[in-house]
Amino acid sequence: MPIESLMVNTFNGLYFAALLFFASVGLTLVFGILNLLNMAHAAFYGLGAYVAVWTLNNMGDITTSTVVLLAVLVLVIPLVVFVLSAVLDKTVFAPLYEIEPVYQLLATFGVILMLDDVIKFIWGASPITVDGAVDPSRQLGTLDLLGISVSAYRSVVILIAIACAVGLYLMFVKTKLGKISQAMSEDYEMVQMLGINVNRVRIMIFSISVAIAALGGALFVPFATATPAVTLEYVLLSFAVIVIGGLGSLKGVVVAALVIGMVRSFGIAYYPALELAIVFGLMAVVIIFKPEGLFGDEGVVE
Amino acid sequence: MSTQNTRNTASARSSGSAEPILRTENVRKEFGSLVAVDGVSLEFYDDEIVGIIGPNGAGKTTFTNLLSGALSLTDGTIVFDGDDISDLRRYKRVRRGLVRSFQIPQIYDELTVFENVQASVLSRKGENNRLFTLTHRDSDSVEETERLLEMFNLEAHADEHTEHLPHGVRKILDVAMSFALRPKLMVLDEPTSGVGSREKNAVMETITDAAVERNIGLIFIEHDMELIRTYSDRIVALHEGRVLADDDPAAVMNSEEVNQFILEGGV
Amino acid sequence: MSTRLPTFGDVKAGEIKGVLLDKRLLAGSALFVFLALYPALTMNAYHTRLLAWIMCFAIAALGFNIVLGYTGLLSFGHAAFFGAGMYTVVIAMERAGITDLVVLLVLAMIVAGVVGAIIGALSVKTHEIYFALLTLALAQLLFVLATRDVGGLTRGTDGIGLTRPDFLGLPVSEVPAQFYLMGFYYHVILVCLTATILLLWVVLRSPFGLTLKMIRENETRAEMSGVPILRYRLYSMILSAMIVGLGGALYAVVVGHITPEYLDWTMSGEIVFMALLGGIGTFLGPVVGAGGFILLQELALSVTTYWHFTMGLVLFVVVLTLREKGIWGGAKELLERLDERRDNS
Amino acid sequence: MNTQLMNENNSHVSRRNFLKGSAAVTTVGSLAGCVLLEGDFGTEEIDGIPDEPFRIVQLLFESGPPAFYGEEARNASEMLVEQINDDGGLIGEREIEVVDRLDEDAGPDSLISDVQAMAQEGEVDMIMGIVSSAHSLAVAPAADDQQLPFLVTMPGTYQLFEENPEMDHVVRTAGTNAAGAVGAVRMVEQMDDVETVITVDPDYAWGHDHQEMFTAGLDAVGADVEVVESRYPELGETDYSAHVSAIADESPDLLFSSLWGGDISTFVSQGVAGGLFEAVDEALLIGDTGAPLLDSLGADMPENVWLGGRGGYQPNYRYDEDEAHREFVDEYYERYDQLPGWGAYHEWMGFEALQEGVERAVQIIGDWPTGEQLMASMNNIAFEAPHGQHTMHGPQAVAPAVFGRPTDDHDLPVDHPLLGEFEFIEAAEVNPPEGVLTMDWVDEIEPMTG
Repeated sequence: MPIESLMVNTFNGLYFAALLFFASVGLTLVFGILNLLNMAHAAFYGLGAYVAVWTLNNMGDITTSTVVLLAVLVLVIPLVVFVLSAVLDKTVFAPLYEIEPVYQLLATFGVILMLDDVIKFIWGASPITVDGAVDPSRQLGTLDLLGISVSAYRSVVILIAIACAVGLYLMFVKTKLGKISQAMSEDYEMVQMLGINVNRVRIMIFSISVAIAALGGALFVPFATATPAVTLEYVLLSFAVIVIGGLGSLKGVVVAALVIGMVRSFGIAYYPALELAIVFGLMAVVIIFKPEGLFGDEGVVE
Repeated sequence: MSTQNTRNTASARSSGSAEPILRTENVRKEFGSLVAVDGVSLEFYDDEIVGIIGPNGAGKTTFTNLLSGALSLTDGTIVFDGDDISDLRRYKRVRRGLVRSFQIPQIYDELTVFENVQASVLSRKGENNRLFTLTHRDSDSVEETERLLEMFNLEAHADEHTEHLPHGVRKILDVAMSFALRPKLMVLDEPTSGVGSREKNAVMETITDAAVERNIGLIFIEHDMELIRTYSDRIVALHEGRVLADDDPAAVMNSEEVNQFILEGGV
Repeated sequence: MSTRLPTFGDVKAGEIKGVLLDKRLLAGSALFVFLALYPALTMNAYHTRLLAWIMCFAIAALGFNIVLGYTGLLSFGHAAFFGAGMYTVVIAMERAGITDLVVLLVLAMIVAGVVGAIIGALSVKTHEIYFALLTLALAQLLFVLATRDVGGLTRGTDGIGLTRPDFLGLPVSEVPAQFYLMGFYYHVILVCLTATILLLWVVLRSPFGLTLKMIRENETRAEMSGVPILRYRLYSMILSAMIVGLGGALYAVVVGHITPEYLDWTMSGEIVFMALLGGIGTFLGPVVGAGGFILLQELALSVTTYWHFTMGLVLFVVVLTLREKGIWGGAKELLERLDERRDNS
Repeated sequence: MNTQLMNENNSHVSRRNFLKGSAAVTTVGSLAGCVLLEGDFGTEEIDGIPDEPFRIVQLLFESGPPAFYGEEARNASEMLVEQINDDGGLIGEREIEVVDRLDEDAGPDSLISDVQAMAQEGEVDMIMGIVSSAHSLAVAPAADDQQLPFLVTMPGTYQLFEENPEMDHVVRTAGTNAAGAVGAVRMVEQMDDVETVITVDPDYAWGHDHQEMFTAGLDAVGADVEVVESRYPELGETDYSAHVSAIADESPDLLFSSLWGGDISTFVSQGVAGGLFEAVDEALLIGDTGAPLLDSLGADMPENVWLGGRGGYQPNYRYDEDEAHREFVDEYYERYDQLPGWGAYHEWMGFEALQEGVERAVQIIGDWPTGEQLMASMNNIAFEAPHGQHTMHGPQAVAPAVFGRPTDDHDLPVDHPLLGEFEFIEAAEVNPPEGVLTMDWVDEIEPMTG
């Protein structure tokens, strides 16, 4: 197998792993810390994608500078979704925290259907893409990396994913919010009894998680098309990632995203027919033989 | 309160079967570095009531979990009714007659009291797989259930859902469901915990009378020394996973180590 | 900790049961006669077909509720059994040339039962969320096999059309489509649904049914009463799979064209939605839920293009407010409360 | 017209023919049609025209990825109905009204149930449209069972009539996907030094059918082209980078693909970024691609590609020579500020067939046709299309294959490239003769004459 195609496939695997990380990390944090299994988490990934296309396409006349476009994708859109999710947490998701995981799964299945149609209502049913002029992935072009030419934009996306993972890790280890969240993931009731304002922590964790999903959707779009099918595809993939990685484990999500990213990238390159089956097969094997996943039994960041 | 020591008239070794129904040979259980049960060898007979005492962490509950199969042995063997059941699965031990009851009553919340007991009756008869007979028309399991309800004076609550039952009644129901399995030996983990002190004796009376009437051996863990002295034919004292004393109540109560480690230190 | 789903203590000991039974038996048989005569009375093919569609999914939802309502396990993979039932009928007709309906239905139940045994054996050890996700993953494997047209059996995403089967040698398939449905096939489905209801009514009140409830309510206690809980969970999955497979097989002829969508996880979601909407804590809830879901969807479709939103909202509200009672359980409770108020007022 | 009746049925059982058992694909549809029409020859003035409008219900995707075509079809149908009604309606006498639109995303169960309702209520004269092949295979037989006329305008699955030969209430004005795939074979015949090809098709029936026909056709015509690899990305795939780098690695002489809609625009844009179109000499993109793809890719559209498929449905194809086409394109652009794509063209052909069919039926019967007569009258007719004559073999249209290269020199008021240097391959070269099963014919096609 020539070294270049090995390198290229690894790079594609990394890129896909980065997208999977964005789509799934919030899901596992919200479940691990807040005991809420939000099937609709990936719908915010889809939402982020649509918001990004709309924003970029409407910025055509203001500016087309790559830095500004990237800043919009990385900062503005996640911030907007952060505020939106704080509101949603108080209203739509609030009653879900007390009910059993089985019912959380079913209620949030309803939320996916609702969000799907909200997106359709605002942006119509057919796929939309970022116009060429304001597409950072075209502006950045390609760069040479260890002898292969790869898309510069996608390398930036991978770097942002790494930064985001490290940032989350530091947040959990260093900040007060992080420590409380870790305690909550171990013993939710005990933290409540200690008189800590659990609601505030809950909204923060929920909104950060959803904002990261939206960030993923935003970064995903320049290189691809925002279609209604994005949400459904990433719902299944994000569940596969958090199950394989271990529910509630940050390290688990990173490793599982890499595993599925590589499986998918090399799968497509060499055994295309199997690609979809491998992900589900992997998920089934992990649940049967190691239900708690690779790092499920450890805490959020051990 | 019934005469204090009617129980003790039965000699420690009643004339009953010579062969012990349950024998443990240096049974041992480790949780990582902690040794919860450190080589316990005991014998229990099917017509004997044995009280187990010891401070918290002495390995009482772990020992009962080993007997019931909830925990696996690190070492040693358990022989029940002549067979080695050391690695037998939980539900198979129950089928052979080694039944445990729980400190917190483990009952079926959404079913009525009648259904709770009938469930155990049917399970004992191995009739879980009968598909085409209606439980409330299955005469012999209904009759047996009614008899059990009478024995444990639970008929009044027959059709009530267990959620609304007072704690004492839930306790009795839990024990009744264990008796329904017609055990040869029953292990009770603090049978009177959570029950008001006035009713404690009533609960113990019901249990011990039913056991004696059906010739079932009892092993029960208890902190209340009064109850232990009153209802045990024999007392086993555990300390740090080892047997400190194993004798009739009078001897154990006066034994010097028991006082030092358990009566002052523990309880 | 098993999923805390209440049962339905509607069976009281002693003679009250007799009275209750009669009242409900009476209502049930009246409904049966009305449904049986409906096509003849109204000659309305659209309603007949709608009822046939609802009844097939009522059978599937009833079968599914054995696992969720009775054994307390949420499965997201029951589309595998529904789809297995459908594909067995199509492939048996096309490849093996079997054209007799009874043989096809029995075959479909057996194949669905086998698929249920396989998925069950792999998943009964897991609990709650893991059970849901594992069954989902295993069913999706079957979906991928169907879309990939492995072994040339399923002919991929365009699916396979099927002709109408005969019945015990009677060449009913020659009858024009309209009369085949209204005169014959609708009644076959009605009989199957009634048989399923009666069978399950007995089975779920038998020692076997009680054992499933024991496992749902308190696994440890059930095991400490001598019940091999993994084996009985497996039996529950197999029985459930066979009935859901029957629903699928019956539906194959109604829709006339089978595509892999019927194996997809969103199809499992629909079956769960139906059972939940009706009320998983009740016996007849899933039947009401199947009707409710299909009528609601048809209504939403005719009213707005945003019908996904309507369905999602209904699911969300039902889960939060009615939980295991569902609309059927909620309605029954309302009636009881009205009776009480009328009695003591 | 009589000669078609007499042609000899091909009774050879093919591996593709499944359920119907009847070996021969009889042209029952057309036979019945002509017999019905033979009735008493029409008198001059036409009485008995119903006064309520000719009511149509459209079946289109309004959500989900294929909504891409649904939207175009809806736009075109609104425009065309208005145009027809402006000059009086069908044969100038009876207006058309689209009374309802059903969202195909609801799935076959709901669609068939609605067909049943419409057939029973009898307030719908014809259902029209449908995008997905799988849905057409499910709904067409059901509509036929209910004797509800169904004018299928978009799906290309060749199995529609081959598996349901006795349908006499269904007509399809879209050519089968044979035209695209075999059209590509004909193109390859004209290309020189093409030794290796890689196929990339969406992983469902449409994609597999195209790949099978293309490769079988290449063998049949004896083109010494090696199919190096066949890839099947997922329908609605969002990240083709793995495919792009693998193909670029192989750098075949030719890339063949039947990807369509959002998929083809994502694939080509990611292909351009991945240097795919530098690595291949030629690319044949036959997934009904046209103006919308060129619009979304704009200046980035690679040069060495042929776009097209089953029919000359490109806005600037014979834009000057064909006046009807020019009007259609101008009116569409003026209304919707974008050029018509394949969804719009397919719908246009549907309405052309309807008008032609009604005219013919009324002429022969002298009265307004029943549903069955209307459908029968649309069998074996021909009408004007951008690519010239659009002819029907019985109930199934046969379309020519038309391909073009992206070019900027066109005089349409859009700033993105359109297609030029068109290659036209007539219908007979890319479709099976009447009564012959598609795959049987593809296996034995002759190299192109001339």
